[in-house]
Amino acid sequence: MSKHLIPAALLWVVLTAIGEATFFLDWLPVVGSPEAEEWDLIFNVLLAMGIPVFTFVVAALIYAFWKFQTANEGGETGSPFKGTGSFPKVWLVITSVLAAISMIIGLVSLSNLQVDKAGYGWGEDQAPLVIETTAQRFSWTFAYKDKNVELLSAKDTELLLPIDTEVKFEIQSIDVIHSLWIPAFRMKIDAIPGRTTFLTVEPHVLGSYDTDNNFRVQCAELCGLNHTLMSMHIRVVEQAEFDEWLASKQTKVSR
Amino acid sequence: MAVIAAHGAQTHGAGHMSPAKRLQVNRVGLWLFFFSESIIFGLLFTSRFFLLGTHQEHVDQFLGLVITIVLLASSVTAYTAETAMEKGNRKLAAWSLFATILLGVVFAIGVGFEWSVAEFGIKTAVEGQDPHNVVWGTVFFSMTGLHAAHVVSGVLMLGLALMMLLRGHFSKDSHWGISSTIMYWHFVDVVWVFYYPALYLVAGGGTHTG
Amino acid sequence: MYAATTIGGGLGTGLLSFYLGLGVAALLRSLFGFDAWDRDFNASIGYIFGLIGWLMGVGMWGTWGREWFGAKIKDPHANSRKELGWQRYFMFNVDHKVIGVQYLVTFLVVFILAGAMAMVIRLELMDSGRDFVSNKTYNTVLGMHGIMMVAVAVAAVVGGLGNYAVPLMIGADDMAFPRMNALSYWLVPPVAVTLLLSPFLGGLETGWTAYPPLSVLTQSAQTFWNLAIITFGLSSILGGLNFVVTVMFMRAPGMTWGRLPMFVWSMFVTAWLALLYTQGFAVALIMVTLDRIAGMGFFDAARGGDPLLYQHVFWFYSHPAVYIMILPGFGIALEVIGHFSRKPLFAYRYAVGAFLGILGLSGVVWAHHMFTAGIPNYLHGPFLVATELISIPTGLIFLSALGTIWMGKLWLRTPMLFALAVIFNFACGGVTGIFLADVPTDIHLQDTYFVVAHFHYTIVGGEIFGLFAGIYYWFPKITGRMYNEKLAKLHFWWMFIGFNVTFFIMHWPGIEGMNRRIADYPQSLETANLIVSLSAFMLGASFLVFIYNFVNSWVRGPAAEANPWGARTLEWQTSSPPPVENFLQPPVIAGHPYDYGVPGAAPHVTFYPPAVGSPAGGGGGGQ
Amino acid sequence: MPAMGAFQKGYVVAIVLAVMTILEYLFAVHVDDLQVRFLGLAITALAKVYFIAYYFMHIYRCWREEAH
Repeated sequence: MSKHLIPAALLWVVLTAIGEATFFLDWLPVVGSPEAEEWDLIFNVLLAMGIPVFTFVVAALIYAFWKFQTANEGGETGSPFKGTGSFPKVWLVITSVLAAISMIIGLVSLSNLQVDKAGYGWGEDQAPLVIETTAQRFSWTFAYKDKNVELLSAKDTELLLPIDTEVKFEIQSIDVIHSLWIPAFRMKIDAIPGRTTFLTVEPHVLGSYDTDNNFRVQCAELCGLNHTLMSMHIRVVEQAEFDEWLASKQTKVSR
Repeated sequence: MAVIAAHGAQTHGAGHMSPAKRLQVNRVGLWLFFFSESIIFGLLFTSRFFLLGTHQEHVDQFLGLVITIVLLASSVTAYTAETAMEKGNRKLAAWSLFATILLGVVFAIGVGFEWSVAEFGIKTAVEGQDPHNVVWGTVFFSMTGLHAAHVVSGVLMLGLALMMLLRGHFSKDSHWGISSTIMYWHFVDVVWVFYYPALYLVAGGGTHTG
Repeated sequence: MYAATTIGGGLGTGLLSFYLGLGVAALLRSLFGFDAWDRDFNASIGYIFGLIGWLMGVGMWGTWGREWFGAKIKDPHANSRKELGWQRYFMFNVDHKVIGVQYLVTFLVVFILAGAMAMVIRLELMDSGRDFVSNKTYNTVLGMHGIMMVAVAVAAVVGGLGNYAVPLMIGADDMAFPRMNALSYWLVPPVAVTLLLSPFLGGLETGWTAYPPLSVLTQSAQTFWNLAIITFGLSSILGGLNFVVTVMFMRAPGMTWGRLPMFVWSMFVTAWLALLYTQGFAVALIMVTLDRIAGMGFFDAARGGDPLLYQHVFWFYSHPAVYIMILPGFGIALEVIGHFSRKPLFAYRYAVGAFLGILGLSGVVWAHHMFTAGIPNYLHGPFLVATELISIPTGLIFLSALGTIWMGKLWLRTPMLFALAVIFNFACGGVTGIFLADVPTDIHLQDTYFVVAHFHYTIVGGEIFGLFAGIYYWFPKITGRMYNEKLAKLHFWWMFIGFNVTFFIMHWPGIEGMNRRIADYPQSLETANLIVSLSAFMLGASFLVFIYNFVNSWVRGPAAEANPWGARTLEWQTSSPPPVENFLQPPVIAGHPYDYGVPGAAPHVTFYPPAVGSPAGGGGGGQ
Repeated sequence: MPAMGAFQKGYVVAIVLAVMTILEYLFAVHVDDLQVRFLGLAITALAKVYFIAYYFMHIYRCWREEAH
């Protein structure tokens, strides 16, 4: 048996090493907020756990494919063991432990997200900046609460957010189900008629759609004909620039 | 649908199966069909509580009780018909089937009357009433409607069974056609056992709670 | 000639009844004081009439309906006994082998059509800006690709290979309810026609999930689509019921539960899933239809309804549906791996337990499709846990497969290659599932191409590869001819590489911010999409090899032996193709189906009385 | 109820069901506590279903191979 086990195990180790080496590639999208950092962390942990599982199966398949194939058209028979011993029980324990670990990782991080829960969705009850978001086919309306500024995705080109400030989106829909997704912040929540959903993000790097395409609001739930076009660019700016921009918008509105 | 399961199969495989086994296979098939149907009814039933909790608009609870008793009475006549068939009493079976059909029709008319006097609509809320009005109407009409559709199809199937019986089909030892339609009829009654309290009684004496 | 009569009769009565239904609906509407014509309402009633007319026209009236009115029926087996050649596949026929072939070929055609639609989608997505098709066409193509592939995944293996192989493998002469079996097949053509007509009836706007309120508000062919899918659900439920009863009651003497072949086990569990959950889709679509044609308010938030109700009811079916799709794939993979490794199936009992465990868990995981849908916070945790639990029984399937090939004598014919590919692909699909089951990672990945890649890995990589394993495995049995091994291997490697390149790379745009169901995307994703598109075209082209091999081998392949694989299971112990009554002598089961090389193992099957000099057609008697 | 004839057995069950239905109605109309009412209705419904499934629909025959 060990004649086969050792080379197969070696194959597994090599494949795993190759798989885990992808962590040096830094291929995840731009990290725009602490929420995104958290996401990247969990994603990488789960990936680090998943790669050995995948390579285990692949190594066993490749090794068997390579060593156990026979040209004798089905005449020979293999070792007649049936797997009724303790091996399946060990396997059951190992897979249960792995499943439990991924559950715990998920639950811990989930509780981080939900610590300050506000009805549906995620985010703190109060945030310094609240944006009342209304979705409709096929545009977004963003109203800065108490600031008297309203942006329309059909008319305005960019949604400005101040850096290092918690921004809470209060999302409503007036016709069908949409979904507000900001890839740079790894956050998404559906907009459902008859409900208000929430999500809170805290941008912590400057950026805009021009520097990275992931700074955008995107509708992520099929909402009909022009679902594709239902997006808007985001620009994260310094607080001062944000205030200045807000003031200029306010004067325009009041005029 | 019960007709489909009811008549099952007479295959070249029938040669491999004793009539008793064939009957058992048919019966289990019919029960699985009921099982499958009860999930349709169950999902609507659950939707009613998902949307409204235990809220209930005003319905005529006494009328509900009356039609429930009518349906129960039809179950008794159906039971009589099957038992009579098992004892080989075709005449009693025919009369009982007839009574069952009659009571089924009365039940359907009762539901129709209930619909015509309902104090809620599905299009727009009635002026000055609870805003739950429309969704209550939706739930009430679809639940009773789905059930009534089963009652009507049951009546049609009982009618076919009665017609066949009068033409001299079925015997003491072979009357799966009648047994299966009557089982279907009882199943429709079972559904009503849940639907009646969910629609008429959950909120108590006609009060608006929830 | 016979075939033309059947199909023509069905179409004729179907169309007449359709128009009759339109008239009846118009009459009823004007009686109750509405406008006589409302497209969706009248067409719905017409559809129901037309469906019944079609069924009666193709032969249900003669072999079934007359019985309800006490008249003598035509012998439903008349068609199986006549020497009809290819025409018997176009006729009402209760023989499970004919129905299996009807299902298989129908859904292979649907598969090819839906695959062609995928090519249109990839053509549109090759370039970020340019429009190859309009947004309306794109959504229609997308929705049709989705629902047709779901139909293929639900019915091709269950209806096709399941119908063909299960009665043979348990030693039955047919399914428990042969006429109902034929009914569930003949419900399919109207569904296929209605789906294919939908671009001409206003297109599809909602994808295959049909979420309200969009599906209530849309002006597209939604009502027809709903009716078609409800019909398909009915077919699926009746099929499932039939399989459950067949496996419970039609097993040959000695075929205990512990001796059932893995494929039969998988079909049994799948049938339970279809029987238990398919109603969810039907109920959800009935609610949408009522909202559309009767103005009800299930999903209208302004009138007190709740759009999330739909998602709960819908996913109550549609999550178990993925197990309806994948379990037959596992079943075929384990079956083929068992026979082609030439050693006993490893941990048979654990694999059966895995199937049953998945059956048990499948009903409590649906809300993981709704993690970002604004469901109450307290639902996230339990559904996360339940979803992760599924990975434990799934792990046992891997245990069984890997344990079986270990130290075996692998005979690498095409079915075996496909079966091993199922294990490979599903390992990838399973690992990516972890990211979607954990709520925090799912928030970003939900509704992106990561999900698309994941479910193509599980369903195409798991089930469709399994389907092809099954097609090549049973091809000699079904057709009595051998396929061309070289072309089959070419098909395998071409499809395997094309598939893995396409969908492995597809994870990347998903993580990088490309969501599903869009026709255009930011420029930064162009490279990834170009690669995916090109390899998708390669994947699509591989099926041309398959079609050529399939058709050519069926028409003029070399005659196949009764048991070309030297397999122990029952279906190989009768001639290829089997006689109408399946076994000339009643089989008796004495041993385990996978006991290859086990010293002193009893043969799986013996025939009693011994197969000498018994007259043909002597299938009756016994038991 | 072994000593009883088949017809009588059915009628006794039917009377039990009728009494339960009327009691259920009176109970629901006169009990004010929602939880108690809900529980009572649920128990009655399950009991009624048991009676119908066992005595009227003969569910036990599923496990028997017999001709009626």
